Amino acid sequence: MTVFRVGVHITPRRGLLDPQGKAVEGALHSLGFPGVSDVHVGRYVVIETRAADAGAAADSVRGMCERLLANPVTEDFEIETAAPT
Amino acid sequence: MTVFRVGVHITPRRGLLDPQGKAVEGALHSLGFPGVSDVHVGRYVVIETRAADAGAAADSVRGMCERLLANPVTEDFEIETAAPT
Amino acid sequence: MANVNPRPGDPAITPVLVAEHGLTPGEYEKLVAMLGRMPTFTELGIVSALWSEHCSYKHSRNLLKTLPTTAPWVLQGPGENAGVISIGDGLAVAFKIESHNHPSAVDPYQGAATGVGGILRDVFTMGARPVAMLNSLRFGSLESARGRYLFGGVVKGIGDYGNCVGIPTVGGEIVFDDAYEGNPLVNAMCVGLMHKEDLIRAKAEGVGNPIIAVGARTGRDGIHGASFASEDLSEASDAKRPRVQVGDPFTEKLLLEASLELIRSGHIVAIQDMGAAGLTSSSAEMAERGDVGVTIDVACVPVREKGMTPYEILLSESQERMLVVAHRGRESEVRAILAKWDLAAAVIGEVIAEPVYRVTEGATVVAEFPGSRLVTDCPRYSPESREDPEVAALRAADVSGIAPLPDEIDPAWTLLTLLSSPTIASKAWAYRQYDSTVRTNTVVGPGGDAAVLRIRGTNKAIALKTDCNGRYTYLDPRVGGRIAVAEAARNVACTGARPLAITNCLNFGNPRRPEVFHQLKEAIAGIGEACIALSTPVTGGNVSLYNESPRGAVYPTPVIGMVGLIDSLEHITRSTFGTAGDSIVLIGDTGDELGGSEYLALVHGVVAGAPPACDLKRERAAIDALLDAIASGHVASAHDCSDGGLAVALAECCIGDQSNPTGLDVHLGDLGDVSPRGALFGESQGRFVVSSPAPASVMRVAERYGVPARVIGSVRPAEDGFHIKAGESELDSDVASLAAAYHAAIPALMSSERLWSNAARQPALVNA
Amino acid sequence: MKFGIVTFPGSNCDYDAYRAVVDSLGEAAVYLWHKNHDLQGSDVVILPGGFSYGDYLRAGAIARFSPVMHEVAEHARRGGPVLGICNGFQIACEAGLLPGALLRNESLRFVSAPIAVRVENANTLFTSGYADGQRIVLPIAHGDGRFTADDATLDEIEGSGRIVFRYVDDAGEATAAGNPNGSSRNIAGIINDGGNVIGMMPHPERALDRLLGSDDGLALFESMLARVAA
Ligand SMILES: Nc1ncnc2c1ncn2[C@@H]1O[C@H](COP(=O)(O)OP(=O)(O)O)[C@@H](O)[C@H]1O
Ligand SMILES: [Mg+2]
Repeated sequence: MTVFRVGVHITPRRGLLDPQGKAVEGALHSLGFPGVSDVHVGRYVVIETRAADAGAAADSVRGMCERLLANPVTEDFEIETAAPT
Repeated sequence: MTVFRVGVHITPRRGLLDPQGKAVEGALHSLGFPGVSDVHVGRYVVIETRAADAGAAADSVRGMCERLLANPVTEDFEIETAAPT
Repeated sequence: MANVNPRPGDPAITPVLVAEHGLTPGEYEKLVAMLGRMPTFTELGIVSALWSEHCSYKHSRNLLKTLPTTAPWVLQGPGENAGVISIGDGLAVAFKIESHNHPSAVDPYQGAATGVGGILRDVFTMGARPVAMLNSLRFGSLESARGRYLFGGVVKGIGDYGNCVGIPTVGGEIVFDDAYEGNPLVNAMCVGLMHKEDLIRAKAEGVGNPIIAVGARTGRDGIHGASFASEDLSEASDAKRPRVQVGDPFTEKLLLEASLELIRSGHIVAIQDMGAAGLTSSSAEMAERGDVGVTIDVACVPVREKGMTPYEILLSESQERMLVVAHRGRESEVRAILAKWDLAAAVIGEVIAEPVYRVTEGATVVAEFPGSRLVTDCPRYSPESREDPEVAALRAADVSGIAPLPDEIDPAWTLLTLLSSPTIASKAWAYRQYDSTVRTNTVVGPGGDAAVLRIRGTNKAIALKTDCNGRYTYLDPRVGGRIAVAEAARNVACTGARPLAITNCLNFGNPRRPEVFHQLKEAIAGIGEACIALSTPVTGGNVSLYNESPRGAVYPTPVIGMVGLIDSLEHITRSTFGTAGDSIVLIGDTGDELGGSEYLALVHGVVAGAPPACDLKRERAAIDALLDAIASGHVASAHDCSDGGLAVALAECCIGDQSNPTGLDVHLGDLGDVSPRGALFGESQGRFVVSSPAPASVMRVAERYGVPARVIGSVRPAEDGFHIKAGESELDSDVASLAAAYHAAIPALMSSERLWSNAARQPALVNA
Repeated sequence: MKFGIVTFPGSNCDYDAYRAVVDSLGEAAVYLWHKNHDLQGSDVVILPGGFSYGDYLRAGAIARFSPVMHEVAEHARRGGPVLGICNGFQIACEAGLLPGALLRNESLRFVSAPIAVRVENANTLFTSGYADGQRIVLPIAHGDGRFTADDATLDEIEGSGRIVFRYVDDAGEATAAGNPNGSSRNIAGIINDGGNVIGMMPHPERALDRLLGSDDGLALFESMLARVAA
């Protein structure tokens, strides 16, 4: 068993109001970044977990996302590749 | 000019308490993921911005992080590769 | 005494290292004399924390001793985690105020949040359940991005922490002034309620009793926070960034419940928060109070990171940790209670007969001090004190000759200007972010004069307020000290409460500067005089010195937190007018006192003149008269006159309650030798605006106390407008414009288009 | 009648709910510890407000896995009444007892204030003491109160009369001005299709005494008493 570090992106489902993204976008414009056209703010969860291999680590993290980390009503998730620590 | 999508990971600085990570870790244990040894919860910001090329997009997003997105007192940030949309 | 040797890897003790630890050469000599040898690095760290200003009060102790601290209702005065007063029915109130100025300057959100956490722990470690939070905040202008960043962050930090723990934040004060531009002030006050028999003191006792660390693990955060709080803010503070601590209100809530359960269980002897200077100060102070020795093994302390040194473990200021002394043999009972709340506990030491303070790392002794001398031998200073002649000259200036601006032809312009200044304007933008109604006791929440909480199971209520006017204290520290107490008392009295006692937070500059020490000395003298006159002893407090930035010191700001008692729920009185047709009575005398006023500062940019006189006998009489009138049932509303004077007070009575605005018609009659602007905007003390359906009865009561009172007009429906005649001057406005100015000012300044950027996180280094 | 009030780690309105039941209604109440699998014979379960598990990750996300939630779900499945207030509403949504989710307020700020809501359906177990369209004032105190669901779900709960309370303005209209958190369709409270599980962001248990500003919450508790007792 190895310890893997797995990163997960959890983002607000497209189409839902994202007031945080909107606020950041507005602030970036007023700070002089006029090229910014769209901002979304989600969560980044980094998990260290023991598993037999990278695939098993990712599978286990998928289970964590489905059960706890992401709300299926409002959020999507995406698992980065698992890397041994 | 092309529109690039750039993702940014903003994470609590190591050494500082991450109560959110701790709570999630505890919850994952009691949900039956005993292999989990460490969890950190940060933010994932996705920015779409116009730039000449991927390098310029990343540079501009770096500026955004330094000027607004990440709290230099408590957070670290990391920019993913910029991808044209 | 054991043999103490340097630990492998410890830096050598050099004059530079000693200086970096904030010890003067004289203090270092004292340390060497106490030990009879050179200190180790660990010992130097311990002493640097315990002898820091923050922990030792070395520049203020001698002055604080002069404050009145006793009354029959005081159960616990200064010297414990919080003061405690009796309110009858077997119940007691514990309360204390504390500053978190420097951490909030580095990170306003975490700084304010952890400030709330610390003061909560001070109250529940007395055995009281926290029932209310207040605060007192000072920032520079909201026109600057940094001002908005600090204000927004502090308010969110206070709200997020208190809301999560579930303690209502019910009141406070917020002032914006350039004097605080480089160094904001963040003071938090907590009030708790308990049965008298649950009172517990943080006193280690009983040889052989185990010392237990409870709560969060110890990390590397906030190492040397206490000494950090004892130096000026400068560029160098920036490099000390890792000193910011992150609060965890969720763990705090668990600690609160577990601590109260532990105290009631009888399994423990003492409990104290690991606050400033962490494990070091909590263990040393508990040992000193109990006059016993202790030994602590840092190897037993649960840590968050690997490889932490004894130095780091002892000085860490990781939040949400407690130190408990349990009865020997009850460890498992203690553990069971903590486990119920998912909290960890580790026995880390023991109370010993030998009069030493000893720290070991496993079998090796890494620090050892003789007896309680570690705490008691700390240096005391009474440095030179001299008034700044520039301030004396400012005070002596005649401000009555300052020519009115052309706009002031219309006093309504002046009133609107005052109402829309952030210091006077509605603070709802801030306090709507605070849960003020949780625990269902809040009768009067933020927005009134003082907050009022009912006491369940009785017909009583308590009234709470924080107050201070730094500008007055700057111009005349003694008068400013008096007024801070008197104003807090007036606010409390307006709700129908008898003022009972105070806690105080003394926010000053560097005491080694004679003009600052003068301010401190005089302000404390003024506070003491007022506390005696008003029978409100001091039950505790906090001193925050070195509030300086390259711009200079902040205004001397002695914040008073007051608790009052309302005997009957029927007497609870609100500050806003209720009913058109009621008469308006002005209690107290109006002089031509524009010195130090908000009017001069805001409209003329002038900070000068003598602040208004504060005659403590008259203050007492006015408060007694008001309370008597309220008890006799003739008072519909009561509001005190403070910032902005009578005109602002009257406007607030009309527009403070947005769901029930009213108008008024007031004639001030013959002003004598008081100018119209003095009558409208001067800040004479000892005054109340009272509305009453039976003004003659109110005046009779006032007369009995020898307090001047007269009917100056009546409450009108809002449609009738707002009219005041002051001598030649006529102030006319519609009520909606006044309300708009008052309610919209701060939201407009804080609108999202005016967000700050990271640049605002850097302190502005003026002159640098 | 017996009310069971769940205490999660971080609950802080459990005490208010307890006092509301015992002092204002004169009924029996017990605290239900989140680690226990026992409702102690409660007729009604209250999921109270607060910050269960600090609301870390998402409000209510961790609490819904508490052992006691098995029994709460069972109780709800049997038709037993469940009242989710504020954090309790968030937990009920996370647990799937109610549709939708509660997201960060649109203002991104916590909001604590007395607020007007309109009773949209006075024909439920929890609202029969009100009149349809009645405007009442209750305190809110939350940072994550923006009710969100997809359009189909919103249409469905709206069409079946399951929107129980809506935020309204001074004129009693469900406008943006009256909406304190950006909730879809100004939704302040909804009920499940069985009519026995209600979730609401405003705090009826804080509005039982004129001394504290409003007693408009009384009718909600009295409605339950009348129906459950019958
Ligand atoms: N301005 C003051 N007036 C009266 N008592 C004070 C003042 N400042 C501090 N004290 C008292 O000195 C003691 C030590 O205070 P402090 O170091 O702030 O305690 P802690 O750090 O444990 O909160 C407390 O009992 C406190 O009430
Ligand atoms: Mg303390």
